[in-house]
Amino acid sequence: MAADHSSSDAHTAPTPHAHEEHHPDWGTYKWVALILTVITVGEVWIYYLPNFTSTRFFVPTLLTLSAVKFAIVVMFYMHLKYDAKLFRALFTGPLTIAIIAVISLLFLFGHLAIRA
Amino acid sequence: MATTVAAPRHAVGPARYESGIWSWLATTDHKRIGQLYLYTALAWFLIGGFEAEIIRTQLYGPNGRLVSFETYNQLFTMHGTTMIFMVVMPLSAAFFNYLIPLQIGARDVAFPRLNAFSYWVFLAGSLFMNVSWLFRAAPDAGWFGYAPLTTPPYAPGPNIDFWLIGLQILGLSSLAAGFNFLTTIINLRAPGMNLMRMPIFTWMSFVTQFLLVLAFPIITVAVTFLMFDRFFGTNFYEVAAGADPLLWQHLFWLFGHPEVYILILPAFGLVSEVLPVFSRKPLFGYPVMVYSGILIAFLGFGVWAHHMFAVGMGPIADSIFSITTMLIGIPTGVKIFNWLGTMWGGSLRFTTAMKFGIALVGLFTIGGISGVMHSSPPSDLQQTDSYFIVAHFHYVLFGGSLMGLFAGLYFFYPKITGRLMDERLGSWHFWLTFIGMNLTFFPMHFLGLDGMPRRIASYDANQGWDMNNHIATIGAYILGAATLIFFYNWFRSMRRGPVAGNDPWGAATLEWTISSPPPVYNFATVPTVTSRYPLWDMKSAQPAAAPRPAQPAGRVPTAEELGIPMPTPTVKPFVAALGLTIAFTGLISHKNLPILFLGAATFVATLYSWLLTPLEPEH
Amino acid sequence: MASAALAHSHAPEHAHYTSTGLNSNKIAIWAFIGSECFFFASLISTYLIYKGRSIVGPFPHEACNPPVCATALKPILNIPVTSTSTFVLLMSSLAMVLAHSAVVRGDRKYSKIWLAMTALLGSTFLGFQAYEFTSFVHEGLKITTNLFGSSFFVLTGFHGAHVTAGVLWLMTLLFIDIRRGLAPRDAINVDCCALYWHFVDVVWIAIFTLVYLIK
Amino acid sequence: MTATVRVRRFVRFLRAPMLAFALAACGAPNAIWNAHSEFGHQVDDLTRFLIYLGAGVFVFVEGLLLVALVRFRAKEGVEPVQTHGNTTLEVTWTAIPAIILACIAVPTVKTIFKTQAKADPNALQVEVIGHQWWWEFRYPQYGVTTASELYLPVGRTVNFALKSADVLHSFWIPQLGGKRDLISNHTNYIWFTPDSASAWNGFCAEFCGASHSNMRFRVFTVTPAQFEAYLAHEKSGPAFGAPSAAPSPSDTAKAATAATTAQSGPTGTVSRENLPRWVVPATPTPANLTVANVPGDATRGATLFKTAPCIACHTIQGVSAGVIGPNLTHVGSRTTIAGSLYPNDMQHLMLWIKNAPAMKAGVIMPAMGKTSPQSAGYDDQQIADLAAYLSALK
Repeated sequence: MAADHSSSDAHTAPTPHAHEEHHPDWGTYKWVALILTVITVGEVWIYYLPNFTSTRFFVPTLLTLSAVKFAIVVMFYMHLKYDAKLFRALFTGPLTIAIIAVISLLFLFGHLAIRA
Repeated sequence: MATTVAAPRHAVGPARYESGIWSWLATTDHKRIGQLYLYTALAWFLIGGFEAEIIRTQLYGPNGRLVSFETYNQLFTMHGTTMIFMVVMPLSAAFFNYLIPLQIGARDVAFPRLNAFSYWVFLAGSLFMNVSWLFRAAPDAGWFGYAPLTTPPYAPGPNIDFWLIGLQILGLSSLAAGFNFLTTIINLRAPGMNLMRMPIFTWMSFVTQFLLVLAFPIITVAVTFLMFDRFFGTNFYEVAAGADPLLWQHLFWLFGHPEVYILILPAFGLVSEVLPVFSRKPLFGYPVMVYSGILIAFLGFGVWAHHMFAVGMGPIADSIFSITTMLIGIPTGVKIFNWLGTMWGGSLRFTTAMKFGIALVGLFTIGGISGVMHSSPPSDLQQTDSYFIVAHFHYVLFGGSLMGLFAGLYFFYPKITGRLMDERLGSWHFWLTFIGMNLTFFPMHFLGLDGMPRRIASYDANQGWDMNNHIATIGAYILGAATLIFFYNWFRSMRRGPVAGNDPWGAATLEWTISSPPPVYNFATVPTVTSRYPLWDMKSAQPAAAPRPAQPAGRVPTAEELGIPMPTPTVKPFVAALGLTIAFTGLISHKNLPILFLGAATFVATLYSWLLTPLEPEH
Repeated sequence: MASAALAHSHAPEHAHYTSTGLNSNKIAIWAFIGSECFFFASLISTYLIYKGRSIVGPFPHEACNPPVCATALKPILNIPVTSTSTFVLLMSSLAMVLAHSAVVRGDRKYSKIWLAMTALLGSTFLGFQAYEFTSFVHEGLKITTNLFGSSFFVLTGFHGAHVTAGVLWLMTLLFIDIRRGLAPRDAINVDCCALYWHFVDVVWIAIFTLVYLIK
Repeated sequence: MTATVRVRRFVRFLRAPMLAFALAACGAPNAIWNAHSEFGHQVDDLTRFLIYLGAGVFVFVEGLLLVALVRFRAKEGVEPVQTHGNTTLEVTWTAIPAIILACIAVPTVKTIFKTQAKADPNALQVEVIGHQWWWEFRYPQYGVTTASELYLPVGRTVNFALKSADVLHSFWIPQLGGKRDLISNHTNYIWFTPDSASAWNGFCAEFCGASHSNMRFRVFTVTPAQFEAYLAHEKSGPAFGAPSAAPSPSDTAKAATAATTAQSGPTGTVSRENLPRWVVPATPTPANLTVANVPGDATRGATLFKTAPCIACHTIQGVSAGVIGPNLTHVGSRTTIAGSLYPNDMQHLMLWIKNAPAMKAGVIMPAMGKTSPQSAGYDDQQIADLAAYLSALK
C-alpha cells in the first residue's frame, strides 16, 4: 500500500485552490444523480422479476449494478477522479484488501462452495 | 547545509520546560507525550514481567500449587495482554511520538491534541483492564479469548467484560494515533525529504500505521459483537443459537496477524537505525529494506488462518494459507541478510545499543526458523498449542521486538535525557538478558516437542518435563534480575550519566542535529534535506568515534524569542479521554445509564470545544 | 491561499508547510475512510456468513412456518420502504456536493440551503430506519431473536450511527455558516464532511444490495 | 520418485544423528518424535526435514553473524567503505530462501492431502466428546460409551469424530497423532492407525477454562483380541450383583495380552498394576481434605447410590441414566478417576466423593460429604460404602 505514496510525491503537489477548479459542476452532478436513481430503480425492478431472480444471473447483475453506483459516487461526488493520486491510494488500497478479505472469509465459511 | 543545524548553541541538561503536573496534563508536545508513553509502558513492563515470574515459579516443578488454577489463568491472560497492548505497542508508540517529527524535520505531529488524546485514552484503557485485579476478576480466557469460552454461559463473571472494554479503549487509542502519524509522515516531512530519503525507522513506523488503522477496525467489530452478546443478549457467538465459534477466530486473527507485524516492524526500524551507526556504514540495501517492510505488511493480511490449522479448515484452505505464510518468510529473510550486509565490512563498535541490535538479528532468526516450521500444517498440528509455540513467539517478541526496543532505548536515551546511560551496567543488563532469555525460552522448544500443552497451570510428574521447566524458571529469574539492573541504570544515569551533547554516536539523521533534549520547537529553522544521511554529509568523512565532550553551556532560545508559534497547552484531550472512560465504566457497572450518559456527554462537549478552538493563538 | 486556509481553519491543524501541498485534515479523513472500509467489511462479512444459519425465524426473504416458528412469519424485509430511504440517502449526497460547491463559490445563501437540505435528507433516512426497526420488532424480529436479527440490527445500526454522526457534523457546519458564514477558505472543512457523508452513502449502496436485494 | 519419498530417504539418512536430538527427549514419554502411528510418522518425517533444514539455516546465518562480529571489530583509523547495497547479492538472498521454501511447500501440500483424506470406510469409528473437563468416548459400531480411558486395537485404523459439549477443546495424543480441535456446532475428523501396544497420555490442547490443565485422558492400545474382550465386557452390564461373567473372548484376550506392556484383567481391561509410570497420576490431594479409613460395604453403597443425587448426573447401566457426568457403568475397571487426575483407589475415590471441588478447579460435581460437622452431606462411612460400590463396578 505504502509504496503507492511514492507516486503521490512525484505528483506535483496541487494547492487546494487547484482542486476547486477541478471539481465537477452542477451539470455533472445532476447527471450523476440521475444515473444513480435509474440504476437503483433498475435494481429494485429486477428484484421483483421472479423468473429472473431464480436465474444465476440475478446476483452477479445486482453486484455489478451496485459496484457501478459505488464507483460513480466515489469518482464524482468524492471527486477522487479529479483529486490527488495520494487519496486514490489511501482509499483503493484498503478497499481492495478489505474486499479480498470478505471474499476469502466467505470461502472459508463454505458460502462460495470451496468445501462442503 | 548550514541551515540544517539550529543556532549552534547547546543546552547542558534539559532545555527550558515548564514543570508541574498541570504542564504534563495539558501538554501537546510530542516529546513529552512520547515520554509519557515510555514511562507508562515501562511500568506495565514491570507488572507483566512480575506476572511471568509467578507463572514460571508455579511451573518450576510438577504439580506446582503456588497459585490456584483460576489465578494462574488470569496471570497468563494478563501477561499476554499486558505485554502486547501495554508494553510493546506503547513502547513503539513512545518512539513514534518522540522520533518521527524529529526524524522528518517537523515541529510536531499533524494533530498534537489528538496525539495527547491517544495517550490519555491508552493510559485509561490499560488502567481499566488492570483494575480488574482489585476485584479479583482479571480476564482469564487467554489473550485471544476464544468464543464460546468468553460468552455468558461459560464466563458469567465480569472478568471478560474488563478485558473487552479495556481492549476497546486501547483500540481507540491506537486508531487515533495511527491516523495522526500517517498524516504526519505523509504531510510534515521537511523540504527535500522525499519518501526514499526518509529514515528507515520512520519508514517502518509508516508501514506500521497502515497496519494499525486497517487491522484495528476488525478487532473493534469482533469485540463489539462479544460486548453485545454479553450486555444485550445478541447471538454472534451464542452456540445455542447456532453461532459458529470460528467467526471469532477468523475475525480475531485477521486482526491478530497484522498485529504481530505491528509489534515487530518498529523494532526492525530501530535496529536498522542502530546497526549502521555502530558499523559506520550506511544501511545495506535501503530500498530493499523498505520494500520488504511493505511486502511483509501486505502479506500480513493474507496469512491469518495459519493460527488455525488445527480447527479443520480442510486441505485446500490449509494449503493456501501454508503457502502464503511461507511467502512471508522471504522478505523477512531478506531483512536479516541486509542487516548482516550492513555490518559486513563495517567498523563495529559494541555499545549496549549495538549489542541489543545484534541480539535481535541473531534471536529473531531462531523465531523465524521455528515460524517456517509452523507454516507447514502437518508439522504445525503437533506444535500448535504446545510449548513449542510459546518458545516460537517469545523468540519473535522478546528476541525480536523487545531486543530492538532495548536497542532503541539505549540509543535514544541521550537524545531524550541529554545524558548517556552507563555502558558497564548496560553490558550487565545485556548479557543477563541474553543468557536469561535463551535459558527461559530455548528449553520450551523441547517441552513442546515432548508434548507439553500450552496454558496449563500445572503438570503431572513423570512426563519428562521437569528438567526443562527447571531451566526455564531459572532463566526467568535471571531475566528479572537483568530488568532490575536496567531500571537502576536508567534512573541513575539521569543524574550521573555523562552529558551527551547533540550527537554522541556519530549518527546520520536529523534528530541528532539539535540539542539533547531538543527544544520544545525542535528545529529553529526547518531544515532542508538533500540526502538520506544529512549529518554524515555535513560532517567530515570521519564520524565521531567516541562520545564528544558536551559543548560549553549555552541557552537554547525559547520559541517566543524565535517567534515560532507553539500550540496552546490544553487539558481538553485529557478531559475527553476521561469522559470516554467514564462512559465505558458506566457500561461495565451493570449498564449504569446515568454514568454512561455523563461520560458520553463530557466526551462530546469537550470534543466540540476542542475542535472549535484553534490549535495556536490566532496571529 | 492554501496556507491562509490552514491558518484560519477551525479544526486541529498544525502544518504551516506541508510536503504534499495537501490539507492534513483531508489526508486524515481519507485514511479514516480507508480504515472504515475494514470496519464495514467485517460487519458485512459477518452478516453474509450467518445468512441462512438462523435456527428460528423470522428470516429476511423467506417465510417461516411452523414447526420452525411457533406462528407463521412472513419475510421480514420491506423492500419498497428501504428503496425509498435509499433514494433519500442518494439525494442527500447530491445536496452535499451542491452545498460544497456553494461554499467554494462563496455563495452564503445556497451554502446554507444545501447544508440544511443534506442534514434534512439524512435525518429522513434515519426516520425511515427508526420506522423499519420498530416495525421489525413488532413482527417479532429483535436483536436477540436469532443470528439474522443480531447481525442485521448491528450492521444497519452501526451504519445508522454513522449517518447520525454525519448529520451532527452537517448541523455544526450549518451553525457556523449561520453564525459567521463559511468563506471559500473553509471549503476544505466542508469537503472533509462531504467525503465522510458520501462514504456513508456508498456503504449503504453496498448494504442495500447485499442485505436487502440478494435473496 | 515423489518428493515425499525423497524426503523420507533424506530423513532415514538423518535418523542416526537425530539420536543426538532425541537425547534431549530421553525419558520423554510424550515426545512427538517417538511416533507410533502412520499419521505420526508422516508428520514426524516432515518435522524432522524442517528441523534439519532449519538447523542448516541457523548455522549458516548465525555463522555469518559471528564471522562479521569478529572480523569487523572497530580498528583505529580504519574507515569502512561506504557501500549502499549490492543488487546481485540481494537478488541471491531473495532467491535462495524462495527455493528452500518451495522445497518445503511440495511435501507439505502432499502430506496435507494425504493426512486429511477420507478415512478407510471400515475403520473403527470413535466419537470423542469434550466436556469441561473430561473426555467422553463412544464406539457407535458397538453401542459402548465410556470416559477418560480410550481403548484402541493395534493395527486397525481409527476414525475419530470430534465434538464438543460446551467450549472448544483440542484432542491430542502426542505419540499417536493430533492435534484436532473440538469445536461447538462442528464435527471434526482425524484418523490414524496405532502400530504398537502400550499406554499413552492424551491431553486437551485448547485452553478451555479453569481446569484446562486437568483435562487429561489415557489411551491403551491393545491387541485386537483383547480389544474384542474389552468391548464385550463394556457392553455387558455392571459386574456388581451379576454373577461375574468371564466370557471366552477374555481368556483368549488374557493369553494374547501377555505381550502388551500392561497386563490384562479377565475383562480385557488394563489392570492398575505395573502400568508405565507416566500414566500413573501423582497429583497431590488437598492437605486439609481427609477421610476416615473405614472399610466400605458395596451392597450398602449400592442401595445408597440408588437414592443419592449421583443418579442425576451419572449413568450406571440398569441403575441410573444421568448424562452430565462420566458414565460409571464400569468405573471400577478404570485406572484413574476425575479426568485421569487421580489414581482409581478407595482413598482417592472417597476424597473425590467427599469434596470434588477441592480436588479439581471449577468442577461441576458438588461436595457430597460433610465438609463440617454441622453441614449436610454423607459421613465418611456412607462415602466408604459408595466408594466400595463404585470400585466393585468392574
